Amino acid sequence: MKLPGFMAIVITMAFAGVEVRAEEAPDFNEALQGLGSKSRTTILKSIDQLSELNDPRSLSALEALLGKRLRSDDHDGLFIVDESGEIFVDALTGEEVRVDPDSLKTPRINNRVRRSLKPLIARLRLRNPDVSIRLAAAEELENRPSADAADSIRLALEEESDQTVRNVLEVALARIELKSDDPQLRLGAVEVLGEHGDRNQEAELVALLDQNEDGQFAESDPAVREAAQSAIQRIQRTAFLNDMAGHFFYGLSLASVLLLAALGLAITFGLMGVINMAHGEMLMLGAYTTYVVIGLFEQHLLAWLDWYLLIAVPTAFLVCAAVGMLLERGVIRFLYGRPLETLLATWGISLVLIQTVRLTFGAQNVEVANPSWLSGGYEILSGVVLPWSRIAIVMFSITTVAVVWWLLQRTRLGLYVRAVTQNREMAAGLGIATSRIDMLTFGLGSGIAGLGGVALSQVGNVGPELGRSYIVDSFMVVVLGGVGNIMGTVVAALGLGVLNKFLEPVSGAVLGKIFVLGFLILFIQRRPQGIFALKGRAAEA
Amino acid sequence: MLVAEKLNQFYGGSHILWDFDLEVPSGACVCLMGRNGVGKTTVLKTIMGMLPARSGSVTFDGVDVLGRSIEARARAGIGYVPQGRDIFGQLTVEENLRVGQAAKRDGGEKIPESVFTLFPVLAEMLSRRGGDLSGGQQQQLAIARALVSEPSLLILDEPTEGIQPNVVKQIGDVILELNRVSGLTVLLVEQKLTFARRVADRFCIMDRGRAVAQGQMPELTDELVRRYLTV
Amino acid sequence: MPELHTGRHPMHSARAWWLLACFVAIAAVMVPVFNLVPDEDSIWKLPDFLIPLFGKFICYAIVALAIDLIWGYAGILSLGHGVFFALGGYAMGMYLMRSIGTEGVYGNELPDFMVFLDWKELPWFWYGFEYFAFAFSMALVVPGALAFGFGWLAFRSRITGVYFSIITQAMTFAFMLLFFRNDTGFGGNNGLTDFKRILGISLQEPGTRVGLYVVSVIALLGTYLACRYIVCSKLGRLVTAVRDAETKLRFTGYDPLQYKLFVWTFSAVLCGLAGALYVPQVGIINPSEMQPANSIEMAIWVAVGGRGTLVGAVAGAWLVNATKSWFTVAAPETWLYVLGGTFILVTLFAPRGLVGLLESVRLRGRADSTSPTGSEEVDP
Amino acid sequence: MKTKNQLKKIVCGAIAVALCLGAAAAGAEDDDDTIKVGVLHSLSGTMAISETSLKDTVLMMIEEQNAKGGVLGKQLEAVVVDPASDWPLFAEKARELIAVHDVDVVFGCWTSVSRKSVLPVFEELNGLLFYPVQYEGEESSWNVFYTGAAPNQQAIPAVEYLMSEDGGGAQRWVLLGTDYVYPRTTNKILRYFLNSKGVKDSDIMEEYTPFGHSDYQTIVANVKKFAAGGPTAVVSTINGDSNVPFYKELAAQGIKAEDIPVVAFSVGEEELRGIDTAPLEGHLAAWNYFQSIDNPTNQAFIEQWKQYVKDNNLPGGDERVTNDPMEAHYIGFKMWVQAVEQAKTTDVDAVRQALSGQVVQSPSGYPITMDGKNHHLHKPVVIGEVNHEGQFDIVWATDGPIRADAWSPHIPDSASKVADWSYPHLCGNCSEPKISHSGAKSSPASQ
Amino acid sequence: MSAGARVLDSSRVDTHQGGILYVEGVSVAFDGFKALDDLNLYLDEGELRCIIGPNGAGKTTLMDVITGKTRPDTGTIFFGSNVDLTTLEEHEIVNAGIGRKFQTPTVFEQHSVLENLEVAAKANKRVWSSLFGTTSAVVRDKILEVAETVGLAQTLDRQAGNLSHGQKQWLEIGMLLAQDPMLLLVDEPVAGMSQHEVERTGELLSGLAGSHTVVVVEHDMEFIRSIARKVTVLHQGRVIAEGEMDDVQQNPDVVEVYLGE
Repeated sequence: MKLPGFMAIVITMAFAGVEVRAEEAPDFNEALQGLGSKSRTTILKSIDQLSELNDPRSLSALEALLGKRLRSDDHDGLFIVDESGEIFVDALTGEEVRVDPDSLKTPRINNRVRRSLKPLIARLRLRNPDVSIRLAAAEELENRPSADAADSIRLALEEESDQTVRNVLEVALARIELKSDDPQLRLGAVEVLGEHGDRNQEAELVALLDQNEDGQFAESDPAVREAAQSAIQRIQRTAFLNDMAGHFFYGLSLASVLLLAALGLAITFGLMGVINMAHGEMLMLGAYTTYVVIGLFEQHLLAWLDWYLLIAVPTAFLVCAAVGMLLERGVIRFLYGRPLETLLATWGISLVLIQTVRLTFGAQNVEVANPSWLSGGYEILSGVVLPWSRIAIVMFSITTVAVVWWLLQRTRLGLYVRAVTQNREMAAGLGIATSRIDMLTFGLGSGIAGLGGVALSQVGNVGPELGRSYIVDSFMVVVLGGVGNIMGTVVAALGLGVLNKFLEPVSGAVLGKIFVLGFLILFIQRRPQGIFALKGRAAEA
Repeated sequence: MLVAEKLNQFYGGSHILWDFDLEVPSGACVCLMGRNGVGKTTVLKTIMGMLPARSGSVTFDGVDVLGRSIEARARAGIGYVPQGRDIFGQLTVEENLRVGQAAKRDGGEKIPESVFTLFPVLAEMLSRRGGDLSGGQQQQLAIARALVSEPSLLILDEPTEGIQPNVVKQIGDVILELNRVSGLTVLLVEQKLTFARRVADRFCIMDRGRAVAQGQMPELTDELVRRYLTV
Repeated sequence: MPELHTGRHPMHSARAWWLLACFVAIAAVMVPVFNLVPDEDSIWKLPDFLIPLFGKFICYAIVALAIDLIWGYAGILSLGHGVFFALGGYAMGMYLMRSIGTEGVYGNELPDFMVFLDWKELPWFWYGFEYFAFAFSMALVVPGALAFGFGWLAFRSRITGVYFSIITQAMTFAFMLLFFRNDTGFGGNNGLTDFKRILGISLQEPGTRVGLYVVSVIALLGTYLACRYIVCSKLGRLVTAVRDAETKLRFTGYDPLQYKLFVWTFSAVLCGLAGALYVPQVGIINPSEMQPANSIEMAIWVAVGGRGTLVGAVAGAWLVNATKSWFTVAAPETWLYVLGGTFILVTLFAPRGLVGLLESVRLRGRADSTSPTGSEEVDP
Repeated sequence: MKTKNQLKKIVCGAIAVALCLGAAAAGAEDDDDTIKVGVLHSLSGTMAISETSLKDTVLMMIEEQNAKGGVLGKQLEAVVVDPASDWPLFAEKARELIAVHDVDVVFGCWTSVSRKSVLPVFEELNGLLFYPVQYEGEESSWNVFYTGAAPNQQAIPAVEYLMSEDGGGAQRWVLLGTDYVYPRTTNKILRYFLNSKGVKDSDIMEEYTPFGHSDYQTIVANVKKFAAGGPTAVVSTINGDSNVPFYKELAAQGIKAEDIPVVAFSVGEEELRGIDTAPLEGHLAAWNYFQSIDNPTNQAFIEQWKQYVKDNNLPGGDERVTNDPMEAHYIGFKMWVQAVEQAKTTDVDAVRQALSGQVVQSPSGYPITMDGKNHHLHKPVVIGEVNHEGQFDIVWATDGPIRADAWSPHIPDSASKVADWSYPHLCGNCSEPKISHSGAKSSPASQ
Repeated sequence: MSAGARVLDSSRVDTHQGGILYVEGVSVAFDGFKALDDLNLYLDEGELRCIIGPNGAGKTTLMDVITGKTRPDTGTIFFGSNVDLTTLEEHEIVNAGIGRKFQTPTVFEQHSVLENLEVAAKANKRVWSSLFGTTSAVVRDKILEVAETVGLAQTLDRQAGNLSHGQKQWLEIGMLLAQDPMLLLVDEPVAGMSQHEVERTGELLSGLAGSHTVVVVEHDMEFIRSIARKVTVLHQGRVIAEGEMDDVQQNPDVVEVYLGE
């Protein structure tokens, strides 16, 4: 395959590199102007020059370039536009100017530009008064060590007071010094890496121990090699612990997804004995409700868009509860005591619901973006990132379980629900309108499934078939936990989630899942009543 | 207060009640007697609506309740204590009592103090699970549960079955108190003759699904006892 | 249902045999004749495309009989019969795959997908599948053995009802995941396809298709007779007894485990047979046959037709699939409403399926004309 | 008694069903004043998510053509069926379209397995299928025109780009895919290709997930670990639904494009709709078409699509976007119309010959040619970077369309294969083009 | 399946000692409640024994432990002097020669009367013989004879679910007879029967005694009185009295448990 265009780029870039080195002390204004160029080669050259100059004045222009807020005109003018897109500032003078936005061009950048741009911005930000910005900058430099930055880092270290930032900077510096010619510096670097380093640096240390064909080590100094050896061990030890913690958290997060998917079923199937094959569709409806709520926010409450979940959660509950109650009144109540036929009818319901959603919202997935406060994650341990969305789901599932528990244990409705499930006839004999309670219980279960749907919309697709992928898992969790037992459902979800995540690295995702299913089948054979069987009650629905 | 007339009840293919008549006058304490399997519990369940009657009528306070749901009958003012108590084992004592208030129109905000006066033991055990109580305590709870809705008729099915003698006595006292002092109408199924003689003022003896003898308690002769109640 | 319990075995009735013969004549003789003999443009010509379609329905009918046997008669609802069906299909597919020989895309002895995966030799579990007899027996043995093992574990633990249904669903799901893996060695998502010939005869020929169709009809007939024999035999009565009063049967001196296991395994074997006949006719077998949804749909055929009647099962399979075939073209956007609605309505208003519905209509008609009281139907 | 009646009923029922279907067949053959176009895309089941838009595209093209007066003076009539993401049903419906509804051409299929399932039917009945999705190659059929990309029109240029300095100079490779034939084959080709470029097997991590997999936490964490060993790029052939959870996880675990760029072959504007793309800025996709490509043809295409969505009140409204397979159908449909008009008939054999060398000005900005030999299109390769708006900024493109390799030269088993369906050679899978009697109704010998 | 090898037939039961059932020291507790409390019961071959007692006395539990439905916590149960019933499965116990009629009549409702009897009849009760075997003439005669005995000879073709309650009771007794067990356990045979049916049942059970051992649990005292020879009274899981009906009637303990003094 021939790629003439690509080759041309490579060649020009090579020449550009030569040019840069040939020049002495580049002019700041000229360098800055280069950022607005149409050619990425020129942009890269400018970044190199600015890097050499290390002038804090260039920061705002560089940030604007990264954020696509830099504009240039045909006469070497360079402007920075603010977030609103209305106020233009001259990049060289810093003065506000009036320009015709249509006459301006946005310089295009790509990953290569970003790779040079980001460390430079980070270097310039090392003295930022905001600790979090300094930390981000330090991390950027740590990830992308370059000798250019060494002096800036040393300088920053002298002034830095925040310990976390210091640690990161030290590692960043160590990574640079690891390449130094001075064995003493290298030894220090290895020790720093052993102290604070993580897997990202392990490979570099391992590389020190490489031998070439002549038996020569990449690292000539035996003292450094020895230090590297022990540093690697330390890193590996912490990495192993990190992995375990990671598996556990991932298991926890999978468990909370399973739990949210299954909790509604634990009520409709677990408490009421309705084999609700349309349960998945309740999840789906919950997710679609979220989508509709976002749409309404976009139309009417754009400023509050980030808080759509606050409305989506109760709305999804109400919508799904209403649909659930409608189904109970319309179909399911005629089928009590005929569990297997309920299965077939609810399957029919699920087909109808899926098709209705498909015809209303289209067959494609719809967009449910996480609110901005749920994007990104928190790195608890090196390499173990807890995404905010997952943390939120864990919290949400805990809250949901708590609410369900409260509803069942602390409200009159919950009391009646429990009474009816335990002894229907006696409950009626005490004046409880059992069929109304049936309706409300089914509504409650469906509403909780709707809550599950809101949560699932934050981690996965929202499409008409969303529910199908959770239905088997949901039944498994409820059956494993023991029918009629909310606590059992929680424990089962937790067990399956964690087991799955510990198996996955060993056997791969698919085999892991198959093992879990096989384990489940065998477990149910041993304990047909599930983990927590209610004593004295027939589990048979 | 409660009149059952010409009740016929079938279970499966079998005829359980045959033109059964029973009258419970207001303020009375009627004891339904007979050996095992003669249909006593069936009578109570038919009155409560838990078993369908093929024919006949049940009027309560002058209203025919036969076509009405179980809960409607409970709300009309019939308190029911079934055989075997049927305590909600997973619920606490307090919760059991609160379920009992379901029959009250407002759902009952507070459990009336009077039940704790009748059964002081329950006040101490409010947070214990119903299933953990002893048989006697469960029986007391079941009666208390039926009473919290302040019914006008209390139906008790073998309240002394499987219960130690001192609790039997207490239960007897409570029934007497409710009936004689508070004026509550009581319909009772009981096999223990002494107990029945003590608390009830009327009796009705059943045999093979029919009412074979009824009257004031003193009319219960040894002959009747030997013929219908003992071995 | 009722026809089985009258004590007079329909198998002994000459008219039943005669009607069965009529059915066979139509299905196995007239359909092929009308397909093969008339000219292309004759109005008597049965279009070619209907033959494999009918063949597919026939295979589904066998599945429906198998499910009916275990659900309608033994009262055990399986949501995993898709697996047995697919395993039978895979065994046959493996034979068809092997008989492509070197005519595959890569001209290799190995099936194409193995060449894709860079496999150098045939995995052990593919040995022997170049022989039709072996493959065909595996199509019956493998589902049977799986069912036997699974059933033994489950029935021994006295898992019944809903629980059983749900663990069969888990089994289906696990198998689907397993077969979706390319590394498992059955072609992954694509499954086995691109078949060329069976027993040396080209699969593309219309004659072959008619032949396969006739074989399927004969298999359906055989299955029907076998099921009929079973439900009419003492074993059949015992199996229904398991459904109605398992404990009582135990106290009559029988071990219900043996009976359940027998019917369950036999039912799986029938599904394997259906799968083996299905694959050469549709030309592909892949893991989506093991989707839990497919197994549920299979149970629904039986429910729609009327469980507990063999004829109902066959009718249900035909009806649901013909409806599906018809509406996916006539109303591609809304056919799911028709299907879903049917399931809901049938369970609500015809719990004994269409056969039950027809029967009660007829009974009512008869009751109206003879005695006003009529006899009360006992719910099964 | 009862049995007999039931038997009678079932027999009657069977006949009734047969008659119905037969009647349908007869009814469908009646009107001959239209040209029938089959649309074989799943409208329900798991694939509906992707395929529904393609059905709408074909209907849109037909509507446009009919407004222009149809083809050969006849109106086009779409026959839409729903194979319901059920692969055997694809074959059945394909047969029905050709045999019963007498369609002259079929636009359809998305997954490889559906294509494999219908292939024998098209070959047997001599039908014509336009297949619009990028696929694994390693196939060639007399009856199929592949309007999507072959691996050399998508995967290999993308990898070359990532190896370049501009692309990040990747030395380690993560090949991540859904476990089915397209990713497997693509990755196999890539592995051979990478090996030929000196990449060691230890620097390649290959991982597959099942369809609909939604939990990418562990995998993304492993990718991060793997990337610690040097500049790494991820080649994703993750399919459909799984992309949203995958990208959400990438964003959540903070994998940035300038550190570990991910290039995807199945992610288009449509798939990105479910995601907040800000954290994904800079990740790549390689296609033959992006909605953001700026040229008059594309603007007209997008405009036409928006209008069609609006006029027909399709769900999704203004959120509906165009994508690569839709563009492929656009090209395929136009080519078919041109070929029919040139051949002055809809006869499959004539149209097939006329299709060779047809040129259509495509929304990708290039005139696209149907290869005279291998039934694939010459297509340009465009690499786009995800931007804030969920669209792609073009960062790299080939100079012009490149020819598709139906058989990959990188796979030893296929390197010597020839796909040549040009008249009078008839061979899609042999080492030497063989001369055979052609044009006849007989199906081609598929040696 | 694995237990198949242990299936016994009644010819192996050793009754030379005269005793047919030895229940010794059997206790069963459910959730702390003692249903049987160190119970001892001995039956002689050919005896007709009535067991009475108030509700909850443990009568049904006693039946359950004998037939294997419930396993005793402690104690031994021997059938004859050589068959340890606590080690056998329910169906093995039946095949060893113990038949049981349940409290509520359970027949196979979907089957005809004839089929019910056929299913119960003594035969090889394994799968294959059920599938391929035919009912032998001997068995068929036996079934017809039983049907005659229980008065269902005219209704052989009727579906059991459509029988009257009394007829179902009879059918169940018939099924018991068709099994031809050595020991019959009959739980509440006359519940729901008309007076006439009660009398016939009494005659039937009395007639069986001698050739079979019969245990009857019943509340209907009149019925007990009409058939009883020896009566055992259970109370709270123990035997409190045993003997002739008249003696038991006079026993103050018995009167007390019945009247609850």
